[in-house]
Amino acid sequence: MEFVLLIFLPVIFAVLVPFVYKKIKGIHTGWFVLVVPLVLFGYYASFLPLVMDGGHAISEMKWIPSLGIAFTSYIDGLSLLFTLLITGIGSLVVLYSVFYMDREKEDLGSFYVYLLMFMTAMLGVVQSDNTMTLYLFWELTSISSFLLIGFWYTKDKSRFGALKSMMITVFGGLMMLGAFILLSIMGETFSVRELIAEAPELVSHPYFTLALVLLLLGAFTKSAQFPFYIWLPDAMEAPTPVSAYLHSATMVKAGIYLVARFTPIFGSASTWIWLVTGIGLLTLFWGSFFAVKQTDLKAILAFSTVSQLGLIMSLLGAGAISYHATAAVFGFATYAAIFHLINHAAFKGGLFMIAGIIDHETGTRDIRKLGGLMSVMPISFTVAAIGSLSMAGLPPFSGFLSKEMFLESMVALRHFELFNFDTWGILFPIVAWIASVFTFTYSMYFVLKTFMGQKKFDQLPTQPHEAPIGMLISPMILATIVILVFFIPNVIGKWMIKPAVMAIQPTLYANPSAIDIHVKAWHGFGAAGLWLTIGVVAFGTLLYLTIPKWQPLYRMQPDSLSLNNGYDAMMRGSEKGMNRVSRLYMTGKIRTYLLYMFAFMSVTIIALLFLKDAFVLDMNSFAAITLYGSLNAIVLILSVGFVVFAKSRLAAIIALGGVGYSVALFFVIFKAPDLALTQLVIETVSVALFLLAFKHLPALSTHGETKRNKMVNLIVSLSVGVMVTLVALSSHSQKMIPSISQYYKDTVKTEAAGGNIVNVILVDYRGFDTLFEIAVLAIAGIAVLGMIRLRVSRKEPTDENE
Amino acid sequence: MELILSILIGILFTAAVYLILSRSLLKVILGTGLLSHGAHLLILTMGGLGGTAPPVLIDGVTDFADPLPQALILTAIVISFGVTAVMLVMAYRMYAVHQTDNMNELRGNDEHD
Amino acid sequence: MKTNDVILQTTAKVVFFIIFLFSIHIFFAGHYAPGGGFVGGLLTTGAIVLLLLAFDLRTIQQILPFNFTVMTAIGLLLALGTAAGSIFFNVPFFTHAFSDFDLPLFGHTSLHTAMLFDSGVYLVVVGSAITIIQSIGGDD
Amino acid sequence: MNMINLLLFPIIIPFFFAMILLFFKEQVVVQRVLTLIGLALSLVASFWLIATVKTEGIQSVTLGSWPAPFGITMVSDMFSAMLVTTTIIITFFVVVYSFSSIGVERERFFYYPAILFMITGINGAFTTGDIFNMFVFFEVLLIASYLLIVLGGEKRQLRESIKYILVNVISSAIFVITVAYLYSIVGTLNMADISVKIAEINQPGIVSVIAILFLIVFGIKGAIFPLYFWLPNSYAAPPIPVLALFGALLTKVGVYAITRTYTLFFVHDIGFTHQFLMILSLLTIIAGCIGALAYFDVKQIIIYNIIIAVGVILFGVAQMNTSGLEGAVYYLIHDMLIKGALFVLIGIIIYVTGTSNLRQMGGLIKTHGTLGWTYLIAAFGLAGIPPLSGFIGKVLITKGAFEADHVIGSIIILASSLVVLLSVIRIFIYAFWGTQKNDLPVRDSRTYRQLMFPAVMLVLISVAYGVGTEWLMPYMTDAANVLADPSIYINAVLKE
Repeated sequence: MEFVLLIFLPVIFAVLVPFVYKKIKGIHTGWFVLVVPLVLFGYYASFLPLVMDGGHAISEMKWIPSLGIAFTSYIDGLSLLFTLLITGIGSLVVLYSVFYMDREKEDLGSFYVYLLMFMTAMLGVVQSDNTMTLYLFWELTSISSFLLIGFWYTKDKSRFGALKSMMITVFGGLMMLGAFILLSIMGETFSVRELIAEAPELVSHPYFTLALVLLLLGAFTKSAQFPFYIWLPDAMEAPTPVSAYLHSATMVKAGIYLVARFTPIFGSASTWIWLVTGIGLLTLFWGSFFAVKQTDLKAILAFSTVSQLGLIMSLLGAGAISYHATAAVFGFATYAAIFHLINHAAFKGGLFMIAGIIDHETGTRDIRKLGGLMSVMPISFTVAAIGSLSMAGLPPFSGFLSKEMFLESMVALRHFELFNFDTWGILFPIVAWIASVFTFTYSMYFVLKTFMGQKKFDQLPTQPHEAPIGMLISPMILATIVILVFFIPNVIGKWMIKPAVMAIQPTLYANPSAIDIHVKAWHGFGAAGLWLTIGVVAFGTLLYLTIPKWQPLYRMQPDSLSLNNGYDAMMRGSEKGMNRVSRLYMTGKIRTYLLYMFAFMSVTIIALLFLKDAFVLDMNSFAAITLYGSLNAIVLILSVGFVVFAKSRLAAIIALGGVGYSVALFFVIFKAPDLALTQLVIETVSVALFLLAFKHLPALSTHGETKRNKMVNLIVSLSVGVMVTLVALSSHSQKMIPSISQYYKDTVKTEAAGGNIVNVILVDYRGFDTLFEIAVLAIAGIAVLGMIRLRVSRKEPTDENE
Repeated sequence: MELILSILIGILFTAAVYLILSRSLLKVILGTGLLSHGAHLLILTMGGLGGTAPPVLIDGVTDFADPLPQALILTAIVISFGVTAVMLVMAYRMYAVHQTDNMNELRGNDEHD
Repeated sequence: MKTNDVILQTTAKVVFFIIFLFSIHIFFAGHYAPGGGFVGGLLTTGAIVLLLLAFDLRTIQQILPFNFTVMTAIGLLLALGTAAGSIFFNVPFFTHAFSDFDLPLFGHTSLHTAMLFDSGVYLVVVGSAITIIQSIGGDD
Repeated sequence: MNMINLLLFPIIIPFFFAMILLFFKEQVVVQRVLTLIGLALSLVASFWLIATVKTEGIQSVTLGSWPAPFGITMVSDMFSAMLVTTTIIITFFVVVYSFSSIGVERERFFYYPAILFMITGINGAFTTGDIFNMFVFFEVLLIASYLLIVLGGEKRQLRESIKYILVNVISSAIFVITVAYLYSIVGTLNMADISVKIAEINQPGIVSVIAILFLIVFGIKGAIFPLYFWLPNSYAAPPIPVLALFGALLTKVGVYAITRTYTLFFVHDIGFTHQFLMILSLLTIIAGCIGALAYFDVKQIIIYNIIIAVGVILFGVAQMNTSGLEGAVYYLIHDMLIKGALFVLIGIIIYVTGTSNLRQMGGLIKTHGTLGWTYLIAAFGLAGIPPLSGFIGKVLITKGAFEADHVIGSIIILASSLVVLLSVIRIFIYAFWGTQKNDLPVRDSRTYRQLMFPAVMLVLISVAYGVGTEWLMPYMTDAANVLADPSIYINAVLKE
């Protein structure tokens, strides 16, 4: 079977959802939807044995073969791992949502359509081998995330959060598209596999670094890295199942995926290592630090997600060092990254679900109002505790293992000597450790403040009680996984992590089993990780206990300096600011616009005329000056003067007629009798028209033009006049090729059976012009008729289609 | 002769643009009239002014003025006549509705900014 | 535009016919000498304008009971039809045909499809120019 | 069957039907039926034309059987044939939209003939191979557009029409003098012949200056920086169907003319002329972006998006390499389709809410779901989200720019997509999300459905255009090849 089609299974299923939702009222729509991720999970799991041996599977569906764009599903260790996460967590989330989303009150039809759309998008992102379709799915995740965050679209915050997340992630997506385009130029292919194969040649390409930076912009925005993370907390306006699914377990990991996937291409560059590791660590620190500031349960989790994503990111960066240093400890980092990614998906998904349950059962997520819930919600508490402790990095939970590996990797960075790491390398373990302390603190803060301490049930909107069992199933499963993994880390390692690591660093290992890493909970007293963990717990506990003392310090950061404020200012700027900018030049006056036009034209053309050495004056080619010509020129100038300076309407119109007659005279002088005749008659009719049309107009007035106005007008009009004259002289002086007119003179009698060349040109040689020129006249006729006769009246300012 | 005509055309354009930039609707329209005169003369000039006879076949005459620009001008004249008529009536209707011929008072307001 | 000047009206009628005949002459001369459909049409228009000045609109509509919009359309059709005739012979659009005939009364005459085209031009010019003038003149 | 006049049919059929309609001024039903028949026939002809061009190469006919540079040559290469076809498709649906929106008064006063005349002019401008003839067709489409913009004689219409006509009269005058300048130097008007002769004299400085003049002339119509200022207010004045036609078609004629002249005539001093074009196109994008964000009026938002698109297309042209040109062709047709669709859609939004002010809208998704989702698809299409229609064009343009080492330009193009997205998604968020601000005016649901039909069709066509890229690709390649290599065009025209 072409399993690439399975990517589309959810979205095809989504087409049925509104129908099911409308027709089958008795059963929660979620039950139907649940089938999709479950089936997919089962199917994709069957690939496990294949990738475990380092194999891969490809299935392709062509889209635009002539450009090399196709839907290609490429399943190797890395994409399979993500695929299983997407479908696995997806199943649990849908199950959870069945109990979370009210069948009566919520628009489940739309909800599940968006969710299924997202599932397709996410599967597409991680399986696509073709960068263009990868981009397609990438944007689709942004769009479905937009729709899901804005699910409660009547709430201002939902709309705001939806837009914010879309703006930031789409921006990243576009930059990533730029990177893909650059890569396609460099490697002449859209296929990631082929690009990886060409990786050694790509490095020396001048666009290499640009592509690298653009790609990372895509990854960092999606994975909420500093400073782009600001969309993630606002994304918490989405229904909680969405937060658990998109904004912690899957979509935000797309950036991680991207970095992992492109490591074979960019990993060897120092820029890559520095950026990925550095930004990752900064994000880790920043997120964990600000998590303690939050008071909303979901906001704490959002910041924690930001910080954990930073952690994984920094590990991937550190893992890339193994291209330069063979020490096993560097290979360790990549392993740890994947390991932590799995663990994070499990514990954070669970925690989000618990936050949703608390919200559901107590009516609030404000941690200041919560407390002492343990007694009424024991199961929730257990799950929350497991998740939090795992997040804090304590045994016997999976987080402990990967966290310790993380600390080890950071410590190992000290030993790396390239790219200035010998100078700055010491910073990495320090930042990592401090961030871990805060991680411990916010983990405690989350679970203890909510479940322990004083009962404040009177402050809660609803009387709390334990959630229905259906809602608890999913978090309980996740909690079980968290514990299970701690005891069988190497099974997970063999089945999932090693194949993924192999995919990230294909050149370093012959097959997944060649990766020589064995995870142990206990490394002996000599291990740096152990002591660091002990330190984390000690300081973390201290910090947690003193939270009331130092939490107010956060208020010292002025709001105006926050990144959120920066975003808000940008959006405000894009509305009000742009409006103000636009008003600067959009005066609404036609004169202004014409001034821009004329000034631009005349200045540009005159300047270019001299810049391009195009101004030539060759008097030899000119015809002799004649008396009648000169006299008529004077008459014409005088008439023009009358038109410009006339004080009365009538005089101006007649002067214009005078100009026309004098032009007709020129036609006589320069041997154009047809023109002269036509001009004379037309001028007469025109003057009559002018008089008819303007009989009602008031007397000529300057309408209070100032001297300055007039001066500007004069300068601009003079420069237009000068431009016309100069170009005319130059063009006439550079007649380089004789006109085609000779042909008409030769053939008018013989071929066209005529004598008046001008007329024959008009009706024969260029009769087509004439045909449409009379069309212009005809349209002018009906236009005048229409303008005069038709007066649709409607009251302003009502608008269209009345 | 081309020199004089070129300068003349320049003057026509200057006057035309000056009028078009003014505030009075009538002057603006007069300006467009001058503009088309200038353009037509320019076409004629660009064809060369040296011909000694009209481009009509008469035995014995060989040095015609260039007929092609003349044909183009004829087309252009008729077109500008049509356009001018439309513009005149439009101006006239506009005055009837807005009761002003001051271009400055005809600002397009950017509604709902 | 209501005038009752009998002398003016009589003169106008006479001059109208003179100009009208002249315009017809100019129209036919077009192919060999200065003139043609445009100038012919415009002169005819001028003649009609003269009538308009002497009489009022309604009277003119009685004298010349044409729908000038329709006249414009007919002119366009004539011009297009002449040009499009060549489509049926599968030669390039606008390919004219001409031939000399010996006709009774007219004697040796050269008939050229370009003349047909030019009469289309004539009709359009008259039709649309009068439409314009009538519209403006008829509006109060 | 070999029809040498085939390429004229998309011009002549609308022209013919426009004349016929003049006989039925008062019979609205006859007018509607005949207009649709005329457009349908033109569409058939234009599809036939595309097929012919595909199999037999560029079609050209020199009218009146005169040999090539002396008569007027009409030329249909793939580029122009596709533009002609797109024009007719859009017009067809906009006409259908007009049935339920424009009102009987306008229909009785030459509304349909004006549209058909305008299509005649547009298709003529796309097809002509003669620079002066292009001027004539410009005038045909312009004068028809004067009629359309002012028809109805409302206060705002009159105020803006007079400015519109003024700007265009000026640009026409400059057009004529520019043609005269060029004629003086190369002594010919046939476009292929001009190309040959400019090559012969190796494009001296004066020709490059004239190139910039052409850019200015067409730039006024195509609304490039700094010549676009007149456009936003003028376009907002007429009723929606007219705005849709203007927005989708008129500026594109200017863009076409720039593309044609800058790929056929002025190709010997690219470092100067095309660099100039590129800078202006980038400034156009920026100016358009500012405007698209600055206003809360749905019409203004989409109108400013016209300007952005013009910049993007011309940026592609300025690259003068295969990717850039192919992208420009692709994007140009996409933009015509999607703009037609978007204008019609916002027309429906305005119809439903009775206002074009975003701040007074809200919560429409509840009552008008189909409209909302159709709009959203169109909006994403405009922003170039794959697999919708704007995507491939933008990718190819960016690729072309990177290939030509214009890094900053490429990034601006990519970033402009974000602004486009923001501007159109704002309409979605304000109009469709949120809560209803005030009661909707009472509307006839039958009319609503009739309005939706053409909108949905146009969006579907644009979606098909994006998804079906592969089928279109050979045509796009043909079109771009002719643009990239002037000799193909020249040989086709001056073959004897």
